[in-house]
Amino acid sequence: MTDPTTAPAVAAPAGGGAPDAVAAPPGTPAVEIRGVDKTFDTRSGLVPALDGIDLTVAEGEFVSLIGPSGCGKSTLMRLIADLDEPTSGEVRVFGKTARQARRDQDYGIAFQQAGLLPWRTVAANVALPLELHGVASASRRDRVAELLEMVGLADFADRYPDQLSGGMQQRVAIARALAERPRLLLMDEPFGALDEMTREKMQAELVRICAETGAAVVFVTHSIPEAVFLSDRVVVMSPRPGRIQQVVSMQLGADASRTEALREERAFFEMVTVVREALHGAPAGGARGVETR
Amino acid sequence: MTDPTTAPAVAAPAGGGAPDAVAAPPGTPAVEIRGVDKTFDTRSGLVPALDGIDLTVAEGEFVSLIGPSGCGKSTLMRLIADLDEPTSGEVRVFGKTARQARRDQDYGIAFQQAGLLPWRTVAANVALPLELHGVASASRRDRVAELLEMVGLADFADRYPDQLSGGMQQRVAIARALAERPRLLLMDEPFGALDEMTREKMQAELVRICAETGAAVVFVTHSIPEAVFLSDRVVVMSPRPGRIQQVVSMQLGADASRTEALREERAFFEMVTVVREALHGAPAGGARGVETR
Amino acid sequence: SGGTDSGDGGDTADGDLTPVKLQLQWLPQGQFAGYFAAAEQGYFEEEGLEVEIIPSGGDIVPQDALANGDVDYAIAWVPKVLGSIEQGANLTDIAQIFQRSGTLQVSWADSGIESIADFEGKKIGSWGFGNEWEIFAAMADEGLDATTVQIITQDFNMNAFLQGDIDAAQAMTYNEYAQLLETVNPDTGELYEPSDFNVISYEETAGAMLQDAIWADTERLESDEEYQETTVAFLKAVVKGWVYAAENPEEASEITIAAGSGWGPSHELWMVNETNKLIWPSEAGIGIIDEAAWDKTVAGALAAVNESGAHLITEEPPASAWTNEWIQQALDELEADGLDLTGEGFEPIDVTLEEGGN
Amino acid sequence: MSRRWSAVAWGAGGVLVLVALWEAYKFLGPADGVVLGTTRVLPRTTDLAMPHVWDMLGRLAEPVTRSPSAPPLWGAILLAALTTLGIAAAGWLVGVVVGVGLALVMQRWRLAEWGLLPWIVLSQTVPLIAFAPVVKSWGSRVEIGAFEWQDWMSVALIASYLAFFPIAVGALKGLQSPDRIHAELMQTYAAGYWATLRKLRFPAAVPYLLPALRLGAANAVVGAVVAEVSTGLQGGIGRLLIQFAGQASGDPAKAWGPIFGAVVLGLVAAGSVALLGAILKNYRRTEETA
Amino acid sequence: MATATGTAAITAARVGGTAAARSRREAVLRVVAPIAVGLIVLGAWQFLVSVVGVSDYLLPSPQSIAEEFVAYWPSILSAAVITGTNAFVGLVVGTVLGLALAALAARWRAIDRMSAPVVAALAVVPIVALAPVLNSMFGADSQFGRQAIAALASFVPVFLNTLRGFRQTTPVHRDLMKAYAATSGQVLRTITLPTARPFMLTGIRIASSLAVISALVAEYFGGPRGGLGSLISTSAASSAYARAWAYVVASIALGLLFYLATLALERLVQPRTTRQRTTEGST
Ligand SMILES: Nc1ncnc2c1ncn2[C@@H]1O[C@H](COP(=O)(O)OP(=O)(O)OP(=O)(O)O)[C@@H](O)[C@H]1O
Ligand SMILES: Nc1ncnc2c1ncn2[C@@H]1O[C@H](COP(=O)(O)OP(=O)(O)OP(=O)(O)O)[C@@H](O)[C@H]1O
Ligand SMILES: [Mg+2]
Ligand SMILES: [Mg+2]
Repeated sequence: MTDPTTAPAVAAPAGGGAPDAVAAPPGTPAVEIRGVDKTFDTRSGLVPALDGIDLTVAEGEFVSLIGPSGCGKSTLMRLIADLDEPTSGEVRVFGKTARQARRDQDYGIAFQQAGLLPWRTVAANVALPLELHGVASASRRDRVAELLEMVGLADFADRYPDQLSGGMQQRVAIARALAERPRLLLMDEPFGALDEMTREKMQAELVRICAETGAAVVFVTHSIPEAVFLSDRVVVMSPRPGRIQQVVSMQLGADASRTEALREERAFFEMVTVVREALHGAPAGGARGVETR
Repeated sequence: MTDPTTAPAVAAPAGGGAPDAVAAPPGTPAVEIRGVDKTFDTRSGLVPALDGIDLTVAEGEFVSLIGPSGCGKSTLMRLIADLDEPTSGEVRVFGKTARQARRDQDYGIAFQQAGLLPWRTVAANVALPLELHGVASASRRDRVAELLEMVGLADFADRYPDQLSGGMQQRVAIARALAERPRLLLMDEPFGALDEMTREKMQAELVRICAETGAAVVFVTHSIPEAVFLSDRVVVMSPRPGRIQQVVSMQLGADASRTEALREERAFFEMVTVVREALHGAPAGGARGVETR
Repeated sequence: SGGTDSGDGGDTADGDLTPVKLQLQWLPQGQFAGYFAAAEQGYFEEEGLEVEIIPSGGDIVPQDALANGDVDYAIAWVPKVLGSIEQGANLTDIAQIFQRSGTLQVSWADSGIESIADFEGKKIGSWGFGNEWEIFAAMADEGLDATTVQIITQDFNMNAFLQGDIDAAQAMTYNEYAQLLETVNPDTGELYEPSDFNVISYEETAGAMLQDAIWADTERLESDEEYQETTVAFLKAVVKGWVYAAENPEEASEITIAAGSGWGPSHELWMVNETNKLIWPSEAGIGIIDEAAWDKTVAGALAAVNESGAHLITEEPPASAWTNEWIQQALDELEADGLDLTGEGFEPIDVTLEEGGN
Repeated sequence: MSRRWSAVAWGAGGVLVLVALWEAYKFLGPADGVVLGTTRVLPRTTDLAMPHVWDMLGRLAEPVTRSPSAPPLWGAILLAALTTLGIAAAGWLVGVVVGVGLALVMQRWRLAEWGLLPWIVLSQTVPLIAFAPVVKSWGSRVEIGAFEWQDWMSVALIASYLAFFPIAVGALKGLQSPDRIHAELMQTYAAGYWATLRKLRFPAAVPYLLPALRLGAANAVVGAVVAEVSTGLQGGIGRLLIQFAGQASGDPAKAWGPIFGAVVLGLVAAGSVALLGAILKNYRRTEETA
Repeated sequence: MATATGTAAITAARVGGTAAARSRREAVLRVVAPIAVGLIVLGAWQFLVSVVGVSDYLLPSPQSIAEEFVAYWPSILSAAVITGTNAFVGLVVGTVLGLALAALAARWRAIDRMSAPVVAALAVVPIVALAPVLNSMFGADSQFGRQAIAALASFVPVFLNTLRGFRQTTPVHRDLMKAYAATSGQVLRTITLPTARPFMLTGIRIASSLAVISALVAEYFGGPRGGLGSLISTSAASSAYARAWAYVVASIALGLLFYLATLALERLVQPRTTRQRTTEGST
């Protein structure tokens, strides 16, 4: 079972600032991060959160960030979203600066908490970004209906968030993130608060939605099976200061479609093991991890 | 990989009130639940939460409860702890009524939120049950030191809860639950709020502590790997009204010790799959589940 | 007052009326019956004035309203205004309507308090707001200073006295004294009688001070001819009003009730009657300031020190603080009308008080 | 619905208990009260100090005075209460504008918060009654075009001085209340200050603002009544309060009338704001679920 | 790895303590900003009076107020002691009553529901309106009426906040106590009181300012003289506005003293950690 020959290809560790081992697909990459450092200046001193991050996310690609708590996943994602600025290095989104991309609404974002406005109905929550950007009320209504259909909440348009379960709220948040048809979706542990069964359902739904929209996704998670199930590549980070430890390309077999059955396949478990070992720094069972470097 | 012959033995579904398939170990069982129903009388009507629950937990046994949200896991645990009373049926703990067992402090309990008192230091939090039950201050101090040593927080005795990370808080809560050397430990999603890596560490620590103390554990969780990793038996529940769907005995091989390596073993993945399928009612990949019945 | 430029304060009743604001010292009540009568009887209009009577109450200080230019004339007690003048207000007493002090200090008949000298060590009621200076002046004359008694602030009724919290309560003849006589004596079930009380009248002590006077703005009086004319016209109407009140106390009390007094008819009539007694007779003519009384007031004000050590005034007020010039002119002009300006024929009436003043 | 009725019934019970206590003490207590050492710790029980409850209520039905034109006491009190309510409402509105304005400034610039908040807190230790005549006098100077300062405006101004404080503090808290996640969401939408204010901060402030507005309304009533007393404004409940207090020696029950009026007035003012809360209930969902 | 740490160290050295400097600057600004605002207002005031020439009679200049303050210092002090004592007695009595009644209301719902309308009325009625009747009831020659008014005014916020505090115990803590088979006395001591404590303290802090203001305003409605309130009115009545303002300044100082004292009490009684947590939610 721990046969080293079955180990999947693992990208070069990115700590040294080397460019991504996986070649960028044709076309402008969705996200390009070059030599990014981020240090927080707090009262108790400087906190280095990210150190020498290089990462490229191709258009339509699904990339997960995984790593122990405090390793800088959220920080990295906030840099892409231009909610924070890197201390040094560069973040480009669809070839523009992160700021410009934010101004142009090139991405949609979803957080761990759904972050719905409690005083707005489901429909009004989804409509919020459209409203802010002056979309006419008629086409707004149409788009909201379409989105709620997509996330399976058409019947709940007039409910308020507190009348929904956690999973439903998260679906509303995803619909909201998709409202302006962004070509890039940023998701920070969007399913973190859900129970395992709901979570699996949401993952399947996310796979479907991504296929429909063709958006690139940067997805932060703590769950290895989740990262494996969803991603094209999994970026494993190490803490303090956050570095990219490994970038693992998911090799789930040529015929692997991301269905429920995948979760019980051997290739799936193997990729889970690979990511686990990357995460723990060294393989739990032996010295295999070293060979992959 | 989905070979039906490798499917582990699965206990008979307990919906029909049949006694546990697994024979109770010698000695009084730690927990004995017979024909328990629980209906909540709410403003919006009667909510049936549990229906015909039969379950026996042997001394020193580790039993996990798993099931979708709202299936009554917490309710069941609260009945054992005598925090609620069953509508019908009987709960016995070490041969006594649940009430008597609570009065006698036969169990320790930990919740999803650590539930520490924010105005007490770590040491004072752990000392709380001892204090309430009139343990002399000197022996209290010794016991607290011992417990904090056990959960690896000896250096943090004088901190306040808000100065600790979530995982550390949860360890304090576990130390508190163990303070009076209970022979039964009740834990309701104690690791639910932790990230995956901390969670795995805490699981390993719980295994160690259980081995040290020899306590029986009733453990509520949403995570299948967690349940598989920790338990002797996993009780799979179905929702509305909560029933026991299956009781799955973990068969991880004779030599299986619960170490980190276990998480990468084939038997582990197989048990995960069995529980997953039990949880989803039918196997995801085919009709295999039917055969095991 | 700046609205008209006709400058004619005379008899053009139906022409432009000169607007005038008069600030009273308290709520509308019989104490001010003459002003309300002048308004109601049309005397102001006859003199070419349109007078707005502004009631006071609470913390409004009439002389400040005048000094600030909010109003044209104000009714206020002399000692209080002397304090304001020393603080920088520039005001002149142009007519001394009340010729004598109406302040009493009332104690129970069996209390043994029969003179100011008996105050020592007692609880003495006063309303504050500057009404306490007569007490301090009278005490100063007896060689008592403010610290030898305990001053209790009376509120708006006589309960504190009736219940024994105060040994001697301040009372105006026209108001609080009547309140006592309107109260049922729980021992007899009847109203209290005058014989139940000892009454010290400040008019008979060295503390007596001049009370309700009409004040005007000194500077305007000196330089503004229009204001001078208005002043004479105003005083003429006021005098006519008070003469009316002296001759028709019932009607005058009804006028004040209609003007917003909250008192019942019996109390109101009592008040008009007692007020008349403070005005009439007035040997030199109503409103003429008696220099001796003025000097006595000033002497008292100089002598008085309150319990926090503050003096009302520390030096003599300026000469501009009073003048008989305008009231004399007004009286001279009224002479012709054959009015009784000295109160020779004034006869007070008998008023029966009802329970609660209702 | 039935819950509301039971609350009313319990509340009425509470008032009845209070009435019973009053009468029982009046019946049993010594006439001169209970004096411990030199302090009277329980009140006198004479009719002058403690009229019977039925006398107080009965007095409301009688005319104000024996004068033939006098209205019944309750009518006079009602009219005065309405007058005061109007003044308090004006003061409250000013307080809302000033309070919310200050909160906006303080929310926008932290330096403003640091510089102003201590003074706003301090302002509540200033005995406003001392300023009433000054405000009235300053006000009487204001004359802009056709606008002329009325005396009631001075009273309203003082009412607003009391009302603005809880509103400023509550609104600041409310405006600062949105979770970081919501603020950042608006940032990702590249929403400007005003859009964020309109779509996020104001709605989020509602649960904080409503109790603040209610407190502000109660304070405005207190301020209006005290300022009426202090500036001697006619027509309001404050004026009746001193007027009838002045007649309390001969007619003790009468002095309680305006007090009941003031209670009703305060309850009506606070109740109207509660009504506002019912209208805005969708903005209070977090409150209900929390 | 070594180089990376080195770089980080260099960066840290270069950016050198900016965060510490920033926090120090913030601490300074928090003190300086309000003082600056105060000085600006004071300066503008003095400017209005002495340069623009608004009459000193109408609006005394800060300078003349300060002079009066010095001249009447003994009288100001004794007045502040009288008013302060009334406010203090009222605050203490109101607090004790508020705490006690809140405990009863938390324990028995009947008391809670019956007291609701009375407390609601007390919260909105201008309590000073009761001054005349309280003077009749308790005697105008004692300070008791004023103390009673201060007590009533303090009672309301203490009661409301404490009652709220008693309702803040979390289900998980209650379950825990039940699991420990704790007696009701133990629950009160270990959970209920500590949870309610910050709310009580907030109530007391709000009450402190109210107590001073009410005790002071009550002096306008009769009773013994000598307190700040009656001296303000006496001074104003004789147009000695600068002196009146000097007494006003003293009453502001008194209010501030009470506020700061309760704030200090809060710091003293409450452990650091819980304070941080609760000050947000409870003011
Ligand atoms: N605004 C901030 N100010 C100071 N330090 C910060 C700030 N944000 C994050 N950090 C620090 O930066 C590091 C990375 O934080 P980050 O939130 O990105 O971690 P994470 O990987 O998302 O963790 P988690 O899995 O717990 O969400 C942590 O040490 C954190 O304490
Ligand atoms: N006190 C209560 N009053 C009314 N209904 C309740 C109460 N507690 C639980 N329930 C209901 O009983 C059912 C079971 O609840 P329970 O909390 O035991 O589920 P659970 O399995 O623990 O769910 P979760 O995984 O979300 O914690 C749910 O439908 C819930 O709404
Ligand atoms: Mg994060
Ligand atoms: Mg649960």
